[in-house]
Formats: sequence, C-alpha cells, structure tokens
Amino acid sequence: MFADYSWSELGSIFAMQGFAGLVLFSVFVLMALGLAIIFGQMGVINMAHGEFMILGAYVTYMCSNFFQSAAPALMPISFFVAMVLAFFASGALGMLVEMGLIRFLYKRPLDTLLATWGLSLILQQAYRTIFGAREVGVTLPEWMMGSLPLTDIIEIPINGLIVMAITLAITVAVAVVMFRSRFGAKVRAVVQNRQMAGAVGIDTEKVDRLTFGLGCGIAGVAGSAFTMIGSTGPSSGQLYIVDTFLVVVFGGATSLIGTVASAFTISQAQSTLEFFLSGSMAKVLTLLTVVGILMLRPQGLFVLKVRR
Amino acid sequence: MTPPFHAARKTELFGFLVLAAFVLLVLPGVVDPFRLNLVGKYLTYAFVAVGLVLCWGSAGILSLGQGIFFGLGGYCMAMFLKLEASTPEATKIQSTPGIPDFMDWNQLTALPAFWEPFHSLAFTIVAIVAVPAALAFVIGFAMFTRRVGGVYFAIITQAIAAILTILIIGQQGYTGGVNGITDLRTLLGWDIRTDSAKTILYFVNAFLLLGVIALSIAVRSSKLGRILVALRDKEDRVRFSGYDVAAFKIFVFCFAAAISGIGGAMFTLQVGFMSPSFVGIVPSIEMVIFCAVGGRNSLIGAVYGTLLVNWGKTTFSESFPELWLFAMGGLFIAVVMAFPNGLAGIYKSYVQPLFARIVVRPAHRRRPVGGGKTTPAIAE
Amino acid sequence: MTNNDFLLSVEGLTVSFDGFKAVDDLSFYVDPEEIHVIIGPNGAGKTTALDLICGKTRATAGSIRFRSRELTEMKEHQIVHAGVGRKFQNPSIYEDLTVFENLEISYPKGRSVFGALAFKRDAKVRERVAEIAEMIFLADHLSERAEYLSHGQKQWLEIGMLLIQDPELLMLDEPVAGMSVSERVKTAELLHRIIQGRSVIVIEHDMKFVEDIAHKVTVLHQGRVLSEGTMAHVKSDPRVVEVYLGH
Amino acid sequence: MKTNDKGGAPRSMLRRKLMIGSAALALGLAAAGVGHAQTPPTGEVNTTGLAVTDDVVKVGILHSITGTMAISETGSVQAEKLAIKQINDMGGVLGRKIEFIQEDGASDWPTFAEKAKKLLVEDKVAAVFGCWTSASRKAVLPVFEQYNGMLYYPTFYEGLEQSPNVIYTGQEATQQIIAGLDWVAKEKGAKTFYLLGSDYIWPRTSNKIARKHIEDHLGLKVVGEEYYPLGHTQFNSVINKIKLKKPDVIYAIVVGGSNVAFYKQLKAAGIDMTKEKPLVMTISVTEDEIRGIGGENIEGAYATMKYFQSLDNDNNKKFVAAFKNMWGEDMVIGDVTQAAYEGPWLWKAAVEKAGSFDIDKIKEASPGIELTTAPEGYVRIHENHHLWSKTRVGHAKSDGQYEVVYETKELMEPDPFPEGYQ
Repeated sequence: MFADYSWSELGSIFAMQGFAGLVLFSVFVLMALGLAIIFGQMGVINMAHGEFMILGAYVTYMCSNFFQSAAPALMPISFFVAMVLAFFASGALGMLVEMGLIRFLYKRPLDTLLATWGLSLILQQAYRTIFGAREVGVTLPEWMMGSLPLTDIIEIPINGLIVMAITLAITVAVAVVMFRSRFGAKVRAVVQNRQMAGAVGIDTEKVDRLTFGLGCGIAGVAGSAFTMIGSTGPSSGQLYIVDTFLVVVFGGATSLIGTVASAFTISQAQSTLEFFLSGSMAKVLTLLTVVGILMLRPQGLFVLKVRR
Repeated sequence: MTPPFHAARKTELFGFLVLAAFVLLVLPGVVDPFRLNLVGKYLTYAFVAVGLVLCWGSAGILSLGQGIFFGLGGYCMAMFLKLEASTPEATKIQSTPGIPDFMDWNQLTALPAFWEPFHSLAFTIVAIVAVPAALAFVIGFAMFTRRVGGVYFAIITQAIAAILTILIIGQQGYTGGVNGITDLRTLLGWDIRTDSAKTILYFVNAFLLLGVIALSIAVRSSKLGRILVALRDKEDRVRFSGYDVAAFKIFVFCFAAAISGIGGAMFTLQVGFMSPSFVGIVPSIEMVIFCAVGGRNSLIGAVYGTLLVNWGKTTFSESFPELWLFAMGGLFIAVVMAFPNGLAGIYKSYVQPLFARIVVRPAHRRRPVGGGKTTPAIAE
Repeated sequence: MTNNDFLLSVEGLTVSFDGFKAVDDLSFYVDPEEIHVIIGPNGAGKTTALDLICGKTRATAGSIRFRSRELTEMKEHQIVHAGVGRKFQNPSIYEDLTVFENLEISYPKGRSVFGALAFKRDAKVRERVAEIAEMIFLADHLSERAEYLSHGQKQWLEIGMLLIQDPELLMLDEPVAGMSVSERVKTAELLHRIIQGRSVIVIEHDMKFVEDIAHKVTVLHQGRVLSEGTMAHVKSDPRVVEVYLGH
Repeated sequence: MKTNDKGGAPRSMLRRKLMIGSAALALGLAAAGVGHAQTPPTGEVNTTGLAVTDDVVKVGILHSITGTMAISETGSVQAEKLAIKQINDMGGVLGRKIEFIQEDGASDWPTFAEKAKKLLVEDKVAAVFGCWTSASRKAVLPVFEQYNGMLYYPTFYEGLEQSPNVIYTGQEATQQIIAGLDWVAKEKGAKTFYLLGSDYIWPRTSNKIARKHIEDHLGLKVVGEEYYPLGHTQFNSVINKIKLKKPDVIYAIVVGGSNVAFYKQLKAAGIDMTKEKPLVMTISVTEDEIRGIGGENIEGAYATMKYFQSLDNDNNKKFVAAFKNMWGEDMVIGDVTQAAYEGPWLWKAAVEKAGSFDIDKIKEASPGIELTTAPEGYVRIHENHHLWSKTRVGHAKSDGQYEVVYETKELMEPDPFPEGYQ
C-alpha cells in the first residue's frame, strides 16, 4: 500500500500515526485511571464510571453555555474552569454515593457491581430527564478545535495535545497524591491493613470517601476532556465503558502502573492495526488478542507476587 | 440423627410443585394468549436466572456474561430455522438463492462451512447445549485454574460479552449483524408463528424449565451441591480437603451455560428471531438482577424474580416509560441493600412463619431450645 | 541415613515475596509417628513453611519429599490425596453447613466432580461421621449449623474434618489458640489419641502445651532453623533463649 | 376496546356486508372531494375489529423513549404527535379523532417486537407509526405481517425490503445516494472517493450501492472503504489514512455517538471542510445530529437527503412554525422527523381513499396516494410502498442548518431491489 508514496510523505504519515497512537493512549489512561484507583485501592468496581464521566461532560456543557451568554470575553478559558468544576461535581457526587451506598457494601464487592449498575441506570435517566434525550453540542473555545500545521501533511490536532497534557497532569498529580502526600500514605495504609490503620488514628471511613471521590472526580475530568473528541448524551458513557474495563483488567487491576502500561499496549496495538486493517477488524483483533492474553494470564499483565 | 436437610428438601419440593402448578395451570388459565406468549418469553430468561443461582448463589461465582450463553443457544436454534426458511424457492430473488438473505446482501455466494451442520436438527439440539458449555469450559478453565474469581471474574466475563457482541455485529455476512437472524418461520415444516404453536411452545418451554429446575435441585442436594456452598465460604478449606476446586467451578459454570443455552433456543422459537442485543453487557446484567430479585440462593425464587421484574418492566414501560429506568435502577440498589435474599428471603422471613402458624399447627413446630444456638438449618 | 526413611524431608526450602525471603534455605525432617512442633517468634516463617508443604504457596527453591514423592510439583488436592492434612490458624470450617455436612464433605470419597454427583450418604458414611464426631466431642451437635459452634468447638471440628481423611501427616497451625483451659486439656488428650499411626506437625505458642506433646521441636527465626531437638535441648540453647524464650 | 368493535354487530351483520362494497366506493369518492364532511357508521369502516369507535380511532406510536436510540427517535415521536394533533384539529379521520397509544421500544429489538404485538393484538390499533433502526423494523416486520397491521416507517434505510404491511416514508438507499453522487461528480469534478461507515447493514449496503454507482456508472474511483464498530470514538487512524490517500470526496455514513467524534476529530486534524479538499459528503447527518456535533464542527460538509429544515416553500414554513410552536423554539427538524410527520397524513389519505380503516383496503388504496401538503413538497406512494420523492443536496452552515444547493428536477423512483447494484 506504500508503493505510490514518497519517503517524506510516508515519514509524515508515520509521525501522524505515532501521534494518533499517543492520543489514544492518553484517552485510555484518562478513562481508566479513576476506575483503577477505586478498584485498586478499595476493591470496588464502579459500573457507573461512564456516567460520572458524562456528568463532567454536562458540567462542561453548562459552563460553556454560561460563558457564552454571560462572559463571552472569557470564553477562551471557559474550558479549564469547566474542567475544575467537573472534577468537583463528579467528586462530590462520588462522595455522596460512597456515603449512601458503597460504604455498606465493602464486604460484598460483587454486590457493589450490581448497586453501581443500578446507579448508572438512574443517572442515565436523570440526564435524559434534565438535559433531554438528544445529544448536546458543547461549544468549545475556537482556539481548541484547530490544528498546528507543521508541514503540508503533518498537522497536530490541538485537542489531541490538550488531552495529552491533561492526562500527563492528572497522572502526575495522582502519582504525587498517592505516593508523596500524607493522604496517599493513609490510603495505602488503609489498603494494607484497615484495622491497624484505624487503630493508629486514621479515619478509614474518611479515607474511603475521599478515595472514591477522587476516582469519580478524575472520571469527571475525563468526561470534560472528551467533549473535545466525542459526544455528550445521556448514554454516551456507555461508549467508553468497554474499553475502560479492558484497560483496567488487562493492566492487572491493582496497580496504577499496570493500568498505564496496559493503556499503552492496547492503544498502540489498536492504532497500528487500524492503520493497516479496516477499523472494525482492527478492533476485533485487538479485543481478541486482549482476551487471548487474559486467558493465558487472567490476573492481568502486571501483578505483584504477594503472599495471599 | 437426621440432618435438617430433610425439612429444607420438603420446602423445596413443595415450592417446586407450587411453581409447576403456577406455570402449567394458573398462568395458561388466567392469561390471554398474547400475554401468555410474553410470559413464555420471560420464562426463557428464567433458565439463565436458574443457572445464576447455581453459579452465583451456590458457588459464589458471579458471571456478568451469561447473555453470551443465552445468545449462543439462541443463535444455534436461529441458524437451523433460518436455513429451513431459506429454501431456494423462498429466496429466488437473491443473487445466490438458497442462502440466508443477509448473506446475500453481504455478497456471500456460498453458505459458510460452519453453517452447514445446522441443516440437521439433531446436531442443532446438541449444539444448543454443547456450544455454550464448550465456551464456558474454555473461559472457566482459563480463569479457575489460575484462581481468578470474584469481581475480577465478573468483569472479565463482561468484557468477553462485549467483545462477542462486536464480533457478531462486525461479521454480519456470517451472523446477520446488528439485525440478528430474523424472519424465522417454521420448525420442520411446523409454522411456529401461529397462536396455537405459541401455546404449544409455551408448554414445551415450561416443561423444560421445570425439568432444568428439578435437575438443578438434584445437583444442589448432591454432595457436589454442598461442596459448592463450602467452596463459596472457605475455598482453601475445600482445596485442602482434597478437592480440585477449579474442576467443580468449571462444572457449575458449564452447567449454568448449558441451561442458559436451552433458554436462548426456546427464546428464538417463541419470539421468532435472535439478535446480538442478547449477548451484550446490558442483558447479561439484567439477568443477574432477575436472579437477585428472586433470591440468589433460591432456584424457585429465580423464576418468580424473572417473572416479576419483566412483568414490572412491561406494565411500567407501558404507562411510564420514562420512569422505568429509575425503577429498574432503584430495584438493583434495593435488592442489594435491603433484600439481599430477594423474594425467597422475604418469603422465608415473613410469609413462611405466618403460613406455618396457620397451617402446620401441631407437632412439627420446632422451637429453638437454648437461645439461637440450635436454629434449624435454613434451606439454601 | 537416606531421605526415604523419613516420612517428610524438607531440604533447602526457600521462598521469597518480592525479594523478601520468608523462608530461607530451610531443612528439617519428620519421622513416622512423630509429633514435631515448630515454634518461633512472629514472622519466623512457621505458617509459610506449612503453606509450602501443603502447596498453598509455591517454593522458589528446595524440595519437599513426602514418602519419596516430591510435593513441590503436585497440586494442592493431590497433596491431600497423598496423605497430608492441614488445619489453618483461624478455624476454617463451612459456617453455612451443619457439623454433619462439614464432616461429610471431608469424607474421602466422591472427590471428583462426577463422584460428588453420584455420592450417596450410606451407612458407612454415617458411621464414620459419628465415630469422628464422638472423637472430637461434637456427637451432640451434628445437626447444628457450624456457625453456632463456640470457637473451641470450631477448632475441634476442623481437626475432625482432617481426621476423617485419615492422613499420614497432619499439620496443625495453633490448634489451641483461643481455647479455654478445659478445652486445652481436652485437645491435648485428643492429640495424643490421634497420633496413632501418623505424624503431626504443630505450630504453637503455648509452651506448656508444647512440652505436653512434643517429641521434637524446631525453632525458626527469620525463615531459618535456629535450633532443633528435644524440648529440653531447645530450651537450653542460648540463641533460642535470646530471641524467643528469654523475655 | 374489545367491546366497541363488536358494538351493534350481531343482527345487521348480513345487511352490512352487502352494503359495504357500494358504501366504500361512494365514500372513496366523497373522501377525495370533501374529506371529513361526514361520519360513516363504525360497522362499515371497520370490519376487522380494529379499535375504531364512532368518534375515536386508536393508533400506535412505537419508538425508543429510553436507551441509546432515544437520541435519534425523539424527533420522530414529536413529528408524529404534531401530525396527529393537526389532523384532529381538522376534524380527524372519517370523522373520528385519532388517539395514540405510545409504547417504548427501549432501543431493544425484542422489546419492539413485543410492543408491536401488544399494539396490534391487545390494543388493535388501526396503524402504527414507528421504528427507526433497521434492526427494530426487521424485528417487528413478522409481527405486522402475521397480525396484519400497518406500519409507517420514517427512516432512510438500505432497501432490500418491501412488505405490503409497511409504508416506507423515508428514502431507500438508491434514492438517497445516486443523485448526490451524480451531483458531486458533475458540479465538483470529484474523481476519487473514500467510503466510510459504521459497521452495520445500512452503511454497508449504502456504500455498496455508492461504490457500484461510482465505479460502473460514473467511471470514477473508490480509493478506500472502511467500517468502524457502532459507538467507536477514535478516528485519528482513519483520518491519517484519508490524508495519505488524498481522495476528492470523503463519503461518510457514520451514525450515533460516533458521528460527533468523527467530525470533531476530522476538524481537529486540520481537514477544513469549507475548503472542500477533500469534500465531505454524508447521508447520515441530519440537522438533529448536528446539534450534538456542533455546527462549527461540520460547517462545509454536504448531505444528500430528501428534506432539510431550510427548504423554502410554504408547506415547510408552516410545518416548521407548527413544530416549533408545539415543541419549542430551539427545536431542529431533520429528514427523518419530516418523514415521520408524513406518516399520519399518508395514512389519513389512504383511509379516506379506501373509505375504511380495514388494513387490507388501506394496503390496496395506498399506491398512488399523493401528498401535496408535505413539507418536502410533493410525494406519492409507489406500487412498492415507498415514496416517490426529490433528493436534495444540503451544504452545512455553522448555525447547524443546511443550505439547499441542489435538488433533482424529477421525483426519484424508489427502487428497493436495484438491479445492477446488488
């Protein structure tokens, strides 16, 4: 398929394709990070993860509408305001959910699956009732939707750059919070020995609540970021959920590094295959490979060997 | 020294007879043919719910991908029926007559090899049970021998369901794609679309379901059933009592898959088509909720749970479609938070004592002596 | 003396978790009909050693030979079939089942999937269950749900579940923990009765109890053997005194 | 309901049967002339036990209110309700007010089949307006054929179907595709095409027809053809491939949530659709979808359909005003919404022509029925139960509307089984 092209053209395309792969990687990390934090630290699978993302997207939608009508001059920065608001909105909802639902179910992880699934149905219908069944169009600052032309062929999508930047920022922030801050130390203490952590004066319930809120808040940021590349509707969260779960499962579910590594592997595989095959076949092949590897290594790619 | 299992078995037998009377006599008696056909459709989901009671309730293995097996069974049946419907005469306007219409639309010019055996009804009947069981074996073998369980197993099965859906939709030349396999008419020349055929199929379905439940009761009251419960509580203890734990889990998973396949096949027969919307995540999880509403530990309850939720869905969505999702979501949460044992639990803690007080007044009443210590075993 | 004269010979056994060696080059031997007690401070690797023998944890290096069969290559249930029984530190019984069913499940028949399906509760089974129940002082509790038993009774039940399999090597992890004084006495009595024709490895902290039962004592410290011999010998070993008994 | 259809039947049955023939004939003439001037007795216009009384006739509306398809189907529901309301305001059908029973298909095909059966068997509705996806139509089709109901199906679709029990008010694929391709080849000088779609039957069949037309009839070249799973949200790789192939036209049949992702990413990748290099042409994005995509993200693309909200004629102006009046000023109307609006009107015309609500008579009366008041202008029902209609090319503007840049001179003939395109 490359015979007709000059070297410079091919080089450009490969550069573009590499960039596309990185964007996909960023998207995957952003999707999966919140879920992985909650699962890795608390053993809870949040089936409503997609709906928390969409909450972030709706917050962005409302925020952009507000800026458009109330302060058009500030429109260029509306998106970042929206993103912060999205974090707090999803995080707050997450903490509410933890308080009213999840905390009663820590000993029954399978039941949290069902309860959060129920929650996702309720949220979807709530969005439908509030925002209407149709998708909403999120108006973004004009400067974010363009591209930076480097050469004739190479054009770097700005939204791709932004997604990558956000992902990087969030990942670093999570790493700092988890491994450098006092809160992170508390979280890890609770994960390792809940009773002991409680005994030394850590408010384990509060740690749980904040962890869950953090995971949901990151989902909200992801949703906010995805208004740049995807749709915002009551059931749009479902579009992301399969990929999200696969990334988390494939990464071994317990380590954040595993999640990042798995996001990288899957995104590169998919992006490369998509280039050489038809999109549908690429997706199927990627998924089959992932399942095949999971069959051989169901514990995921990256698990620490520990005494159980 | 008779273990209290006898009492439990008696209740189960009684419940089974009541259920049999309900689905074979009461429902056909009071429900019009249209609604009876609907009930028949719901009862096909009950196969899955019964399988989940064994898997999840008994053995603690929660699969969020049971729709896979329901769908596979249904597709096997649908392939047979579609081939029967695609005679060269019926399809003569196609560029390749004699193959199913959707293949023709997708430029296939010959029947794919894996469709060929489905010309035979005998093969199809075997496949309905064997194909789901075989896939369950592969999944189960990979997961259970490596000790994957709990939440992790649940999300892997879910991922597999999602993948299978994408595969079926993507390979539409071979599978009918998102439309599924539609327009099924006859079974060995017998028109399955008429009201009388639907009534007959209802009874076939009901008898099969009762048979499956009877078989499941037998499995659960065998030593294997007790090992499953034991394994749910203390997996290591079972392992170090000399049992190959993985083999037991694989068995129960395959068993549940096989009966789900029967349900799927009966669905295809009664509804007249099969589509990938049954293989995906949403129906798979909905089927778990049927089971949970009935009581995850009660085989009989699973049937009532299925009927109740679906009846609710149908009536609710006729009058307040917008509210249905709220109700369904609330049901998920309520069943988990407030009624973890579902209908069966409610029956046991409220109805049965009442019943016992009114009906079985004399001798059998066993009052616990010496505090709570000798509470008789509750039927599982 | 060749290894085959021992019922169990553990040689050069090592396991590491992420670089931490919980058991490090451990070797010890168990004679037929011996009560072998393993003692040592917390974290010495006692429970890990049992885990390794019964296959719960896989060794990084070393060998475990049981009657000339290599256990490190067998699956857990095969090790049980070979005649090794293991009681866990916390009583591990099936709380949802009755005492009778607990014992019945452990009865060494119908262990395959289809064997279990076809298993019949015949007179032989009932007799054997009754016999064991008598031995573990639970004859009156057969139809009770196991969750209603006292802590000590649960410990006995678990021992009974092992006995019904008639293993040649029995490994008990802290069998008297949480027992009342009278229960301890009964348990010691029970152990003396059940060692007929089998060897027992016991992990225990209660020194009084150890002195009562031990033929041979191995002291572990930081995954290694610190001292080995009779109770008297071990007690007089200055290193043991220093790390364990001295305080 | 069940009591009504038997109302007054027993004794006069024979006499009525004798009268029916002549009555129907007379009524047919009357209906053509004066419409709703008189109210014929129920026994004469309803011989098969439908839910028709002396002053009410019941119909069904069957769309997804919940689930993923609710996004698309909401507009159709609104249009059908508007049409029913307007018909009622004009006096109803054969003197009877239309009452609708709405059911939720819940984006789930078996539910569609179940609800369709309920509408026909229990409610005995005289007609059903509904379905959106091909899958839902395929699921209900056997039900309509078995229980002899009438379905008015609004969506443009792949063709390959023709049922006496269905009136297809949307365009079948050849109608929608061919005129657009001819236009882009002639007016824009396009030589190479890149075909793209969501992976299911409609985009695949449509692209098959497009490819045949491009290669065999126009003698031009297709340089790529790809499909992505429904709900796919990452299109960067295919955009790179498109950049490599440099086609003159990207022919996109992407649907649902994927649509939004596709156009946003296309724009972000530096493909400025207003420059028409390459030109983007779609048959799947109506004004409804643009709301989700954002007008600024699709500005410059071309769509070929039979209807755009901006159509400049009196029928349409009235329709748009009425629609906004009923459902809100910010509503937009897409092709399918308009086609759904035609459903009740076509049914009304058929009933009046047949002088009866009986399904068999409506089937017979339907071919040849004209609608001169249709927002799209003029339509006529073909023998094959599809509509003759014009095809138009719209040019997307940043406000989310299409500007009509071309329309076929003649009505396009519906051809669900096109020779030479299979």
